Amino acid sequence: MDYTIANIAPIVLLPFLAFVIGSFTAKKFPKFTGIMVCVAIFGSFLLSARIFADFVFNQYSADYYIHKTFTWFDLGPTFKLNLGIYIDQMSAMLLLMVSGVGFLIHLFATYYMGEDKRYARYMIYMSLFTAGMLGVALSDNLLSFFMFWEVMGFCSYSLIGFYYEREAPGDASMKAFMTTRIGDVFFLFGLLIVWNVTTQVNGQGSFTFVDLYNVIANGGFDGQMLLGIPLATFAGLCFFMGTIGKSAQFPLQIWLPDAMQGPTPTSALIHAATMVAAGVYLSLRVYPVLEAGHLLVFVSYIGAITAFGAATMALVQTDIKAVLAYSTISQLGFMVLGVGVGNYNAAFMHLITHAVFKACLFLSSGSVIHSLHDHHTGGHVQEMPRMGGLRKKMPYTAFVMVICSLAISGVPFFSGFVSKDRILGEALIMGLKNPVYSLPMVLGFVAALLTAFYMFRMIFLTFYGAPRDQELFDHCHTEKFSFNRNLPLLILSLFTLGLWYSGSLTGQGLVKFPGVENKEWFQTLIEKPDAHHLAKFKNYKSQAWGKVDVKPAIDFSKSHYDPTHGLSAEEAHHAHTLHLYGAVGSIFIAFLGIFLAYLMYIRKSLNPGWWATTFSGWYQTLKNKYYFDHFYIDVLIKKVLFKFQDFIAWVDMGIWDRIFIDGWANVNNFFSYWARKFDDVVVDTIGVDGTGAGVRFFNLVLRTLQSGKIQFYFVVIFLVMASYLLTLRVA
Amino acid sequence: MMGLASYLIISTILFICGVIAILARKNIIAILLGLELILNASALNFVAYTRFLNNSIDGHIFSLFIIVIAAAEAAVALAIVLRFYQIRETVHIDDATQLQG
Amino acid sequence: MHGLLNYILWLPILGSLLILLIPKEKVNAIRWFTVAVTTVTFILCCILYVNFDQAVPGIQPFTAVSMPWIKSFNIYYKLGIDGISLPMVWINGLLFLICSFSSFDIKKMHKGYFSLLLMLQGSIFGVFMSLDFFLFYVFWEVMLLPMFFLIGIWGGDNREYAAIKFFLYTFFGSVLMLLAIIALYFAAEGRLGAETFDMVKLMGGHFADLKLSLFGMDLPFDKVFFAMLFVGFAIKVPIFPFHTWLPHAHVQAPTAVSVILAGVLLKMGTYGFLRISYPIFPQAGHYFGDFIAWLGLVNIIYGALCAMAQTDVKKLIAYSSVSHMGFVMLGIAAMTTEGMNGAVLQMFNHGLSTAMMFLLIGILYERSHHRWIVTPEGKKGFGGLYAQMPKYSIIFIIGLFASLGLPGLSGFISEALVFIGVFKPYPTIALLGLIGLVLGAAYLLWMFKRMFFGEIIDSCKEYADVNKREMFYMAPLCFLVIFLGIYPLPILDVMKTSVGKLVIDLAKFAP
Amino acid sequence: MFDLTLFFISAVLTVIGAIMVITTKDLMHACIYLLASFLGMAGLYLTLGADFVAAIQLLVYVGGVVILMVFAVMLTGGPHAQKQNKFGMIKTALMGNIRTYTIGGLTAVVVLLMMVKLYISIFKNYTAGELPNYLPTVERIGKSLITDHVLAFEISSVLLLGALIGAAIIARPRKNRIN
Amino acid sequence: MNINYLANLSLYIPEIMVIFTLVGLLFIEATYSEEEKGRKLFFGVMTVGLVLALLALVKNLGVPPASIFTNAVIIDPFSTIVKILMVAGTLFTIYLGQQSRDIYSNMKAEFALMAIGVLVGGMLLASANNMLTTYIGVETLSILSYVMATLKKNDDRSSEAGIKYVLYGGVASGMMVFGISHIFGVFGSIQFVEIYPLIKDLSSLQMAILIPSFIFFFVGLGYKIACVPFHMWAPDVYEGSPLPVTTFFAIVPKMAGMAILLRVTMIFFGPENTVMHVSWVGVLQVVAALTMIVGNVSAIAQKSVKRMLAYSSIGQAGFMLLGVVVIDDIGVSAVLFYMITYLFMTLVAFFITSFVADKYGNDHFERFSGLGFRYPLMGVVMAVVMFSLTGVPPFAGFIAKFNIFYAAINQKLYTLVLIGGLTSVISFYFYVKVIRFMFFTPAESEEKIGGFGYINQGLITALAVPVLFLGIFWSGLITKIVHSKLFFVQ
Repeated sequence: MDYTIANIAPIVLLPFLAFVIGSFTAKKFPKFTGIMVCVAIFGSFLLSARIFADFVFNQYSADYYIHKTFTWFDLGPTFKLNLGIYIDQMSAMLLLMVSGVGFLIHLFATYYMGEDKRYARYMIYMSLFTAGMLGVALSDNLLSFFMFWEVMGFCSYSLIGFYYEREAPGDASMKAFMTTRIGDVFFLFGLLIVWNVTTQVNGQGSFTFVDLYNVIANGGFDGQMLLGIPLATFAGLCFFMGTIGKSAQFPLQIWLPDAMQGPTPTSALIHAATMVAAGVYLSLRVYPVLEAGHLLVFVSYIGAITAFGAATMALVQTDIKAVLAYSTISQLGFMVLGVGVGNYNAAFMHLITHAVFKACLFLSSGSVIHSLHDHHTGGHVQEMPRMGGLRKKMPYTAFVMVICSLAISGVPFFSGFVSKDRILGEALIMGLKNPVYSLPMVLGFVAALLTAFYMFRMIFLTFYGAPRDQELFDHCHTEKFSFNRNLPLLILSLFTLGLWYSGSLTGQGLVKFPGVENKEWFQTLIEKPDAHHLAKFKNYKSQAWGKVDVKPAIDFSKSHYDPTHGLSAEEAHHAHTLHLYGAVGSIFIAFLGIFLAYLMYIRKSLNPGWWATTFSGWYQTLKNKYYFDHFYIDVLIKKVLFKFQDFIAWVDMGIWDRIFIDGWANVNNFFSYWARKFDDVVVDTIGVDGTGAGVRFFNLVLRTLQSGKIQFYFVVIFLVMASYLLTLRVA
Repeated sequence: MMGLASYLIISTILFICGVIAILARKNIIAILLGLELILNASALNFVAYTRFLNNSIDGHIFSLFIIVIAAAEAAVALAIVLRFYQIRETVHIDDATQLQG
Repeated sequence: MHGLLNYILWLPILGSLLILLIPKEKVNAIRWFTVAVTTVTFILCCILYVNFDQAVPGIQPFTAVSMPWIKSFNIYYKLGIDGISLPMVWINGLLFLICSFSSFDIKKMHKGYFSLLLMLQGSIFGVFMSLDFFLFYVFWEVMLLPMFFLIGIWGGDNREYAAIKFFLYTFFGSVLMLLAIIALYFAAEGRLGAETFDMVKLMGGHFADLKLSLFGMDLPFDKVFFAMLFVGFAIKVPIFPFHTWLPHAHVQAPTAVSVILAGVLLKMGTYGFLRISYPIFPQAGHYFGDFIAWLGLVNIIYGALCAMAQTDVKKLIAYSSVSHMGFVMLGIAAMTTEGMNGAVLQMFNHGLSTAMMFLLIGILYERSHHRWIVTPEGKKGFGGLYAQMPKYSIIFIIGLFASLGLPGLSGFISEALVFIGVFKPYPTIALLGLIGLVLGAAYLLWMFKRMFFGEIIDSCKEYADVNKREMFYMAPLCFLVIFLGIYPLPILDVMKTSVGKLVIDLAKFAP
Repeated sequence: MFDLTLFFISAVLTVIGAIMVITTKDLMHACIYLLASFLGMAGLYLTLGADFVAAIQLLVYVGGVVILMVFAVMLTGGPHAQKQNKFGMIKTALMGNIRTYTIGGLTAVVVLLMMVKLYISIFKNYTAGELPNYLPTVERIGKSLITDHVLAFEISSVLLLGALIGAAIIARPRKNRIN
Repeated sequence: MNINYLANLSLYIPEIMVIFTLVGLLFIEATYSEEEKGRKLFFGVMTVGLVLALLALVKNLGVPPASIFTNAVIIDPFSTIVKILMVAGTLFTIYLGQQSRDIYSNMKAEFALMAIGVLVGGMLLASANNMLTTYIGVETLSILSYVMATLKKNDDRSSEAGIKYVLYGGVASGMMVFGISHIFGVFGSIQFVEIYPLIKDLSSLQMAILIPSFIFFFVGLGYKIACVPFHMWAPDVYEGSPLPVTTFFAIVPKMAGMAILLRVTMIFFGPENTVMHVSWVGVLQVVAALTMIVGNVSAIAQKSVKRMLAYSSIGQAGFMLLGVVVIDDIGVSAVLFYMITYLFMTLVAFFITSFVADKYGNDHFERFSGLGFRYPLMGVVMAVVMFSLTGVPPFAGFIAKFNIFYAAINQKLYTLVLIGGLTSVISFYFYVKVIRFMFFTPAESEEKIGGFGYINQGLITALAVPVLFLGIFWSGLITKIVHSKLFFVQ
């Protein structure tokens, strides 16, 4: 089947239309709206599945991409803006993931939000969001990428602030939007650089990935400087700032924990599975720029710091969603680390696997929260210290959550192990090869340890042990299986198995699908657009929309799995060995983390209270969230790691958040106080009214001269005349 | 001796005296006297120029008109001064400073 | 189709006179008469749009009207539109239609108000249509009169100050403009063979190497008069530091007038740059390019910073206009195809989004009779409006995000085009201009947060949601904002040929 | 010889008169000095051959103006004017004091400088030539007044008429009935 | 010596008409001094006489320029237009005087008499063609004006105005005649016609005499048009005089003075007389700039509308002077156009101010509060005039300023034009004050203003019509004026 408007556009348009129609029906027919949205997204899922099938198994699996454009607008010979679709294996995967996970989350939302009075509105926002995210996945160029990206940002804003009756969501939504906005404007600046460079090289500006790759392949960035920085570095930094903002990387991670003010399905869809991952997706898409700008080390540092820092923060959270939020940041850090260490493929793989298990975790937590009512306040309970032993009440949820926690912790046979292990393995290789990378490597491993620990801390606190709030426990209804509550969870948990991603139980090696010879799966499905690969774009031929797909002129025959990674046998062996060590290490770490959690929260042989009392000085102040992170990071990292972590904590909460984000008010007041002062006093009073005042002063002088004394008038006459005539020189 | 210069000097003295009278006196009538001096200085100039530079009778005519008009002006001015005096009961020029600014 | 511009121009003015015949008591008759006039005018504008030929780069021949006015001075009554003025004409028609609905809320002296409103419309049309410099100037000034009274009589508490400040500022600028106009007229004799006020004939950089003696200095003719025109137009835009009239005028003006002020009037300044300053003095335009670009940047950031400081919603939006007009200036100063197109598009889009914001604030003001985000006593002026007025909030969100440049809404494309255009000549300015985008989001969202989130405060509990009439006039704007965000071609297509020609003409004179 | 004598007498009379006008402390005396000065002027006119002008000078000024002056002085209370203004501040003396004379004098010096400059040019420009004989001017003046300057003559009648009426209007005593 | 008196007189019919009216009115006044019937007859005759004079003047417009009474006066379209303006101004001012309570009812006839007398002087001045007629014109204008200023006999301000006017006028005309005496000394003639050929080749010594002399001469003219620094009497006198008289002062003497200044400048100081031209134009430029600045700046903080208008008329004179400085035909026509619009604007402004002042006893700005709501038509008309005086299109005042600027820029007088423009911005400060009170301030009282009857409102509106009309359809008028060049017989 060819790729035409009729079968591509609906992927985005179905949710979008659901949004449009829904915005009219939301008031009158909320139930219908919810169902319509789900159906629409399911439609997108079906279309995506077909693309997925095409690109993984069928006719396009051997082709590298589909790129079709139409002219959006044309401002004459020098300016033409094309929009279009760009589908390669990566976008096919992403589409499938987004629409699939999105559909399941929507399904869950019909349960979770079903009784909310603004249910329908919620659903249509989600629908718009899904449209945006699918648009991102389909975009062939950075501009439409950016536009959809911002649409997602808007939806994120609206959904975080969904409970607008309270102040906190308002703050959180603004914080989220503003923080990501900072990244976004850099992203936009990156766009400008790309446009400029493509104009220089091709004579025609363009935002498309293909052109971007092309330009890089042709060395279009070489030797160009901007503000004293190499242009490629500048562009790469700008794009990576987009990633930092959207994917909540250090130092802009602060918004994501707050974003949990939104309803839980929102957290699952936007702040775990898709939107935040879109940041990583951006990094993957512009990977050649990052590479050309020599930014990978920087990227890996950011990723590692984020992964580690967020994981440490997650350790002490008592709010079940907060744990997951910090965990999300941490996992995103892993993805970015993957990008940074050059394991393109694994980073993307982790994106997908993380999306599945984190969505599932969030939904599970939603299921838990939704079941727990505080009968005093009537609100839902999110605090883990009040939970415990809930597995008896909600077995399905508990089961699913444990599965997913295993996955995220990196236990073998689960997806998290497959992807995370590959990232860590690569980090290990890089770290040993190049000392610059040693820090990210170490941080990565530690973060993995912490991940396992805090996840199981969460599991144990929630589902195991004795109920700590008996009243709450008693009021919790026993979970009954329902299709929109449990089915999505079960389906998602099914996909946390490593087998789906690695094709083998071990997650290593060649995979054989029945009936297809040497069809390989994830590891060779997506190729890193490195220098070798980019050469293929040199003969790029654009395709117009139409019935027939023009296939790219070059042979994009799929590279086979190369066990040596293009290295010499010895190096390959070395690498394999390291990978093996890495795998063993990460398995060990995962179990160590779980074991520690077990000791602490089930066996209680390690008393968490001991830790708390030992560090009671700061533990007490942690009740206040503002100082919590600060204190935590301060002490732990100071003890374990380096001094500059101090700086992180300080910058994060002391400066960044308190002043720059939460303190918008303060900064505003400061700046704008002076701005207003300047405007009122200098410009208005002195500049404008001052002119008026000058005129008025002159007026006063003149009126004083007009004294009413006629003899003075005569003196004026005589003196004026005399002064003229006495200075007169004739001939 | 009786050249143009002597007449012009006389007229200048008259003019200067007029100016001083105008500026130094505070009595409106005294100021009017100064005014008359100035006008007479001009009239003298006209006649002197007629005599020494050209024989045009226009100079005489002009002097005549100056004299006539000065008389008319003096009449009106004195009437106004009278009116002012009737209202304000003063002829001090500094009392006429109500209008100012 | 000939004479269509005549109808568009004179119909509102005729209407403004006819209104005077309606008895003062028949308020509804006055209102609906105004609506009728503006509707017909708007339909005529649409006919104009439909008949517009995109391929023609200059003045559309079918619109050209030319007849001698003052023969001895070569002054002509000469009208015509091209791709730059058409969007402005159209949005003028649209906004006045909307404003005539919005003005139903006016409380006193309906007759005078609607009469002046129509007169304002006519004179603004005149500015955008005139091709004769003298005619342009006349309309430029005439526009001040109804505006002055509209602010001064129907405005807020401090209306006199605002009205006078507005008038004085503009008048100051236009006096300089008059000087330039007359000087050009005489300069044309040497350069073009005949003295003329015809803008089209004057265009083309004929005056580059003339000299001018002023204050005893020998100055370049074109640069001096470019600067004079610059001040005249800059005041209208407004460009820092000539902007201080704007917050006053906006805050004091009644809703509809604020809408017009922000939606159309400010564009007259930038239109002046595009139609007059740059085509006539291209060399000076290049010479001052850096300066204007930096000023545009200052506008963006400065306006945004000031906006953040405001506790009065309307003032905040007013300062946001300062900031947004900075983008237009930036685009113009770039003198690239993208930048210019972006600037013109931004003129149009800002007209839509800011009009929306002002209308919305007007609607709110109808209910609250104050506009404080935080009252001077330090209390919350508004709170929890989201829950109280859901429909209103949705419209507000659309307007808000359109003006902060959310992709998918109209503002983004123009801002992006401007930045694309600016990057080439001024990468640093482009980079710094992005701060404006961040700040723009900051002040708007902060305002939104403070007004709309949280619990409904007591004083807000009475407010009714938007009624049918308000919905009726907000709907087209919402639609346009979204539609043009996705599909800007209806506007871009009509302007691109003209703008392209302008850019090419300017490029010829690049140093 | 006669005319030289006449010139000296007249010149002295004129100048002394003028100076006394500005120096005397008594307004009445000033009027008298002015009269003397005008008489001197008439003499000067005679030395210039302007017999008719001299006659008119005597008639109009001596006979009219000065009488008017005297009238005015008498009507306005002579030298005994009030010494204080309405705020009770001592006013400058009516006939001036040191301060006013300083101002007047300084200004006069400036004016004098200006006039000196003017006269230097005039004297340089003037070349003494043969003076014409004294001729009666009445006939020429009469002729000129009804030919060349007939319009000025006629319009001046309007002026005088207007001044007459005007002076009458202004000076006419206040009526009891207002409006 | 053979003067064709009849031919001369036929061109001088308007003036004669006015003089006869004056004499006739004198008789009527003397005959029926206090009777109502006499008053009607008086004003009937006055109106008829002046209208006839107007008609005669209009007829004279078409007559080819001629110098009559042995070059005593010159009748050319320029002077005729100025005379038309002056006669019309007098007519309307006398009407205002009749309506106004500022002129006591028993003085109304005298006011008319004096005004017509001044008008005679003004007409003479407008077409003066020798020094003597100039001097007599100025004096006629002045002496009768002194009387007019004092016309409000029981008012101390009025008599003070008279005192100031008479002293200032006397000194100024004394200096003028002193200047004329030296000019006569150099040229030996008082005829412009005879001076003109002589002025072309002067020795530098003569030049050194003439320049100061002409400056002295200029004092007399400058004081009549109230230009800085000879303006200082004007605000005081204008304020002290009764309002109709102020109106009259702002129109007739000013126009006459402007006309003679223009004529003298055009004849003697054309660009062909290099040295004289340069020094004279230099003086005029400074004077024009100062007049615009001082007039407009001083007007700002005034309390009284009358005084504000007085300063405004100084400022307006500055603009006219800018047209004089140009010294070419464009400048002349610009000044003429300015005078035409100035007449109507001044009349309307003073009419409305007068009626308001009559009602409340003073003319402070506050008295205009809410006028726009109580008398919308009057409010609008006043606003139109104020905007027109400021120079905002589409009103005639703008066109007038435009013409002046046009002429000045043609001569590259950029600095002056810049000053003119900026001062017109400043002038908005005080003109708008009236508008502000009329429209933005609630009314002080709702009492009827007696002066605004239907007839008066109609008249005021009719006077304002040209202000609007000439702002848009000025093509015909300007064409006519451009052709009515200043004529000069050589």
